[in-house]
Amino acid sequence: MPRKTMIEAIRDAMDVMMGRDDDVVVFGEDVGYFGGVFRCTQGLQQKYGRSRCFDTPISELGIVGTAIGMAAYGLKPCVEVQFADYVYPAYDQIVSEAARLRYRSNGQFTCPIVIRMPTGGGIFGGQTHSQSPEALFTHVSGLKTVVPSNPHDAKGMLISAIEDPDPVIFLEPKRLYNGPFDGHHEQPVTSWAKHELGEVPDGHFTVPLGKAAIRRKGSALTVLAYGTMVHVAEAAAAETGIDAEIIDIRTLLPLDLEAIVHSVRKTGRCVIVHEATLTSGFGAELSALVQENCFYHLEAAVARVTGWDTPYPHAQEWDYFPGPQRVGRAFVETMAA
Amino acid sequence: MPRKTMIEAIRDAMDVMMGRDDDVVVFGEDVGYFGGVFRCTQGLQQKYGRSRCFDTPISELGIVGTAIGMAAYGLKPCVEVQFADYVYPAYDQIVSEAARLRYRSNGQFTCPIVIRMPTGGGIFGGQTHSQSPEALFTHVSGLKTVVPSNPHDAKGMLISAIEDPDPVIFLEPKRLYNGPFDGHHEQPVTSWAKHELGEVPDGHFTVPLGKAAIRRKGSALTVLAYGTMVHVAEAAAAETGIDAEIIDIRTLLPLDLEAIVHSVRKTGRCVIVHEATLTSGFGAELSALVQENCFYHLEAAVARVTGWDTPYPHAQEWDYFPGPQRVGRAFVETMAA
Amino acid sequence: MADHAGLRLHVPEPEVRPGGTPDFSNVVIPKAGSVRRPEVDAEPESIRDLAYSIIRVLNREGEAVGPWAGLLGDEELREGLRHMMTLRAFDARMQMAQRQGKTSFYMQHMGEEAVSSAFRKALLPGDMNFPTYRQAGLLIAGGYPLVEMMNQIYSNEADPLKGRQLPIMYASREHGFFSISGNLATQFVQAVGWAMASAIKGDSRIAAGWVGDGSTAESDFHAALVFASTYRAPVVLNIVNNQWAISTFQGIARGGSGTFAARGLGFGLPSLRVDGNDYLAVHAVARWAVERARRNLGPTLVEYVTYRVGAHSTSDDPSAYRPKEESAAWPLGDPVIRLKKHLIVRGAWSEERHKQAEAEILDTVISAQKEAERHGTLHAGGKPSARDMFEGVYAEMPPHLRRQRQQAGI
Amino acid sequence: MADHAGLRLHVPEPEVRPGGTPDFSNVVIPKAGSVRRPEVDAEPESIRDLAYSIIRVLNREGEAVGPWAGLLGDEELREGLRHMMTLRAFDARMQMAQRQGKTSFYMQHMGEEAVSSAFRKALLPGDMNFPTYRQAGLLIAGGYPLVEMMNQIYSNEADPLKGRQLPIMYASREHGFFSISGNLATQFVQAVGWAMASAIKGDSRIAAGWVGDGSTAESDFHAALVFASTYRAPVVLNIVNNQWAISTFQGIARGGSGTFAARGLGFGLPSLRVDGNDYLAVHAVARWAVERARRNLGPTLVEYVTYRVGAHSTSDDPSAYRPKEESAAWPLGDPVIRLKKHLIVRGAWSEERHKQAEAEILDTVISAQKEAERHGTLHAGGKPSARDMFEGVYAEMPPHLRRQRQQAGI
Ligand SMILES: Cc1ncc(C[n+]2csc(CCOP(=O)(O)OP(=O)(O)O)c2C)c(N)n1
Ligand SMILES: Cc1ncc(C[n+]2csc(CCOP(=O)(O)OP(=O)(O)O)c2C)c(N)n1
Ligand SMILES: [Mg+2]
Ligand SMILES: [Mg+2]
Repeated sequence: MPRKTMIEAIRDAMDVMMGRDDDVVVFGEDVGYFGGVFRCTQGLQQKYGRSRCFDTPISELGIVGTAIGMAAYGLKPCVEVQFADYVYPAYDQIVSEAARLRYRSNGQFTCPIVIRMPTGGGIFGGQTHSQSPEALFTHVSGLKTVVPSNPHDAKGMLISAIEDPDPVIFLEPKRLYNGPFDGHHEQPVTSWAKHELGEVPDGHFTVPLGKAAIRRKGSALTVLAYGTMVHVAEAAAAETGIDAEIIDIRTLLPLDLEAIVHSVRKTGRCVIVHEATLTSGFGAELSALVQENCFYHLEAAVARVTGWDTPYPHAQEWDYFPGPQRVGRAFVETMAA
Repeated sequence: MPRKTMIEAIRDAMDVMMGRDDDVVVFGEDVGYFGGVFRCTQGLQQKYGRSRCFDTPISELGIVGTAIGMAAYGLKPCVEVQFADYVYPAYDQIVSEAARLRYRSNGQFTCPIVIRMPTGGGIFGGQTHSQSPEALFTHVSGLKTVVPSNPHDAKGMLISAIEDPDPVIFLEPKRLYNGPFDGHHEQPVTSWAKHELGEVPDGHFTVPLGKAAIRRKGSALTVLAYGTMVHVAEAAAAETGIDAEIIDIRTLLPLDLEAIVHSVRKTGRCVIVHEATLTSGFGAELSALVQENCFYHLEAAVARVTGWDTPYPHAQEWDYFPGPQRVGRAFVETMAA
Repeated sequence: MADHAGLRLHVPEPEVRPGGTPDFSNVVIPKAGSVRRPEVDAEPESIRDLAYSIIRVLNREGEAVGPWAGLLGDEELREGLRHMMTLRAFDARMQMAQRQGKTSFYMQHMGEEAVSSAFRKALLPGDMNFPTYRQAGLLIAGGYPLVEMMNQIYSNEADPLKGRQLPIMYASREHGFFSISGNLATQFVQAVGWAMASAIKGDSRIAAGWVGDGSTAESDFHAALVFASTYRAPVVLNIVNNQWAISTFQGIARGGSGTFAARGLGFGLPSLRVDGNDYLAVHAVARWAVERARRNLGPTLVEYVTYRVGAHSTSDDPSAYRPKEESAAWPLGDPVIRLKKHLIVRGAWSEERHKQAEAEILDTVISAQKEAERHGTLHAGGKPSARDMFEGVYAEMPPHLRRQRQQAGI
Repeated sequence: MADHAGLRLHVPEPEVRPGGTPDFSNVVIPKAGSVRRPEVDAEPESIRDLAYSIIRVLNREGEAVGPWAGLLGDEELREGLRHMMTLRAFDARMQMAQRQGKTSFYMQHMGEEAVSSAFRKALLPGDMNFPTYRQAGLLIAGGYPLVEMMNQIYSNEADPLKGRQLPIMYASREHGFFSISGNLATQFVQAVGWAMASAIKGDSRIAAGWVGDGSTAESDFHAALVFASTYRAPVVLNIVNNQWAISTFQGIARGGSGTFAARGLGFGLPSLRVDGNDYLAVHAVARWAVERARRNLGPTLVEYVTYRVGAHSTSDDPSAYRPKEESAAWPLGDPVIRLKKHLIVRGAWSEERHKQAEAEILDTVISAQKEAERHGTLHAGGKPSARDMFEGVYAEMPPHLRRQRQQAGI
């Protein structure tokens, strides 16, 4: 199977869907002629024409607001927000409108839109090119929230998201765009060409929403992670030698609780890792669910390793980023408890 | 001491602060001449003039955005968002700007603003007059988030909030405006005049941010609640006869973790109650913190009783609202576990 | 700086407040028939003046005059009158029902009936409105059954929206009526998106967005104008200027621009102002704008100058912020009375027929109400189930909602 | 509907793309000196035309002509030239430093130096700018030390912002330079708020907001205009139209309005367009607008017509979306060359003095750079501490951050 970067996989997903379904349209800032600042939509305007892939004014509100209107009409817009840090101007349209349209109209109007956006740090992007706002979406009923960790899933889940009848927030860890990143920023960059999950089937294929994946089988403790942190957790397991079972959550909502509970009941220990700030991060929900569902199986407190509760700093990027050392320490502590 | 409704207490807090400090200004939709749709600012324009209390265009973004600019100048704006459900258009200004201004300018510019807004349901307000979005603020570093449950605290904490050097989100449970509401909607409305926390000191006084209050001492289990749910929990304790220790969180961020941990270590059991949707609600953070800090003291899983993960419905209001029965059931189950 | 007096904040205030005498002498009202009717493909810049005037058809004598007159025949006008009278009767009954505790909330249209009723008749089947809460005339003139509206208002067992929405937050795809949002202005930009979709598909259907004077201050208004202007979306963007936004007079949202229609000029949009209490004028301008959209000439901004005679909603009491007599002093009159007079002047109507129609309409509304009430009212009789609360959040109920429904014991 | 052709989506495109020949023949450029200079208290409606023209002072011969000329003397003009040259030299060095890995990111001003440099000189101490990332001329012309700018860019141990901010996101209260936000346009409405505060306090200080052509589409732009218009805030609202927003040409944000200045007309704001590459014109218009604000006459909207000669940022390569030769074809020329020529024509400058100044400026910049680098660069030498990451989130560190800092072992 061909190996692709995450960017290529994402572009391929849109290409496949635009080819299959005339109702799929793609737009956003710099998305048309230029193909997006991360080049995820490169070539799509040329291939499908300017009325199916186009540049927009710099208004995230307008991008999402018009997408909702188009979805109500019957199209399936897949739009890009240039960085997740810039989604807030569209937050009202997402929360008050996209998320509730089906419900409040009793299904007369629906909102099958996908809102793609690059998330996470590790690229010296400072406060406004590094955020991971997933918890701001998982709190909103009516939305689905997805975070792929590799090219294979990125393509398969983006196709699922475009085909989904409801609004999907599709978060792309930008630090993974060109290669799997395990947090060892001091080491040379690796490429997806060498990673088995860089293998991406051609044409139409899906990875279902709502299903987690076990990235590493293990018996000592369960790690719940998504996006970049899946790779960091793998590094931490390798480096500590702790036999961690690493679950790649993939879809945050709806969550694959079964897979999580099954693993934690087996291992009795759980470490949750994400890059977003700690307080009210999605890790809090995971922690609450784990202890609600596995209380009598837990041998240690569920631990969280996350970004600190500060804005994402520029110079102190690697102090902020939950790297393999910090994650590994949590493994050790959780095993010792 | 005089008894006041929560509305009167809130108005009094602004009145006191406008009287003491020329830099305090109050504005928002319908806030000026009319005195606000809930009448919280009634009389302030007349007393302090149109340039210190005024009506604004219907733009929550504009209200918060101009308040930030005023705060950078040196004023202390205390603004109203008519319903918490309408705060989203201002979300970007709150998250990206107010919350980070001190940090990113290294203290050269600061943002001492208070954003007041009515929250919660129980008034047949449907999806857009009932929401409790506190968790969307507690995830954002740089903000403080406050939810008073009675007139006394409302005044004391609003004064603290106005005096605070950083942005404070001040959430007012509208179902408590005129009286303590314990969820028994079938019973006659009670008034603050009969409640001891309706007693509000005259003039300047503060209730500090960051300190919880124990509303009911007890030994069987710890209840963590805020706003309307404090009263619901009190009813549930009375009705189940379970000797619950009820902690009124009051300030969600910064949280009084010490008070919580102290109580849960004593009781060994914990029920968290809020009106917001379950997933990624503030209850998740509380649950995670409790088990992280009290793991070896817990005799039962930490339970959450919350609004369901649906938009707030109109007709099914009392099916949605976490009333004393639902809360009581959680008490019983937690005791049985 | 010593040579400058200190700065001062300017805070606009209405001419009068309770206790004062209503005064609309500052509202410049051109004579009926005096404003020209440009071709629909006129250059926006060449018709700038229309954003600062008021297009009017019915004069004081009840005659239809000028270049915007002549589009509607007797039958259409009688139908229009009936729609407005129905809306008014409907409002009166539902206001009362709310006071009787049969529902939680209501919002009436008193004084603004012409705007939505006449606009609706300029549309074709398949066109889509993105309304606010004050355009129920779109439904009534569009043939949506009164009883369905009432079922929604009562949140009863037959409520097409299953009790989920606040009263009057209707939705009917079939009748070209998008789901009303409680959040102001959000739907304005969605209308532009819908219209863009129609253009993307090479369709012929157009969209209409609706917003109140106060709500033009919201961000969505700007996004709508930006996107409509850039992509020349086939959409009519309607601003209903009823002078008030709850307690806030229109000067707070309008600022120094003179009119709301003027907002469109900065986007190169043809921007028209029309007498919103003149059924014929509203209809004529709507036809003009709809034709522009349909002919792919792009968006139009229309400001309807009207007056909110009633309270903002059943939660509001306007006597706290404006003189009680202000509505009576409003110089553009009452839309029902004006159309009635015109029909009489035309010889197509009479006082008697009017009384009779009034009685018939009341009957129709009352019998619809009776039927609706057989299905229950908010606190009595049939109601949507608690199960309905869990349905429809997603197309398929995800596991966590299934668990919650189970926990709720339903 | 059969009589109408199907609708089509209109998607604006620039005249040329890579491979094509740059063509600015559609850009109408009035002769220098030809646009009138109204009184500062002119009625906005009476100067509508200024939103569709371009105010210019320097003609092709390098002479200052017309009613906007004559404000600046030789010394001031030489100082202006020095500021622009300093900014250009600074940009060149910092671009190179970024390529050398000394910092992560940089954004240059090439072609736009006049806008911020000349504007700054129209302000008084205490006035406050709310800038975007492309107005470092405000700092340089305002006397902020180059070495402080570089310390910020390097995120080194002397960085006044403690390494927290992306390079070039400066802040200096003392120099009337508000903290730059990475989020576009957010600061535009904050400028209005700051100005309102000044008016509330009866102060005499005014504010200036800054936004790019592309960013005018954001919601904050609308809120700023609404609030400025309503409260007549003492603020100058500046739009820097450099023709591009990353890869997106200005037609996507502008739509059918002709100009960005036109946006202000719908709000009743005096709206002016000015040659952004003409130091004298920028300064003259800035003085006019600042005086309006200071005299409590309210806000002014100014569009600076210029061209972004360089890449959007060090992460961008414009050859992918516009002809390489386009910047050379830009008809308003280069601001440095134009002012230099004018000074020579005035007899206040010479080629030699220019060369000498260039060398001196380069020296100054290089020595500042050396000094800054002694404090470290992003990946080498002194750096802000990890402790700094935890400080300043709040005035006082709350318990949870203290716990986290402890956990981080710092
Ligand atoms: C985003 C948002 N902010 C505030 C409100 C509260 N609110 C409801 S109606 C209203 C006034 C609207 O006035 P206008 O747009 O003029 O419409 P009208 O009621 O006059 O028809 C306000 C402020 C809301 N519904 N949504
Ligand atoms: C809210 C937001 N959306 C998107 C971006 C990404 N972005 C950064 S600069 C830019 C283009 C801005 O263009 P313009 O306003 O014309 O300013 P210029 O760069 O030309 O000076 C974009 C889209 C952002 N920073 N903030
Ligand atoms: Mg109104
Ligand atoms: Mg630009």
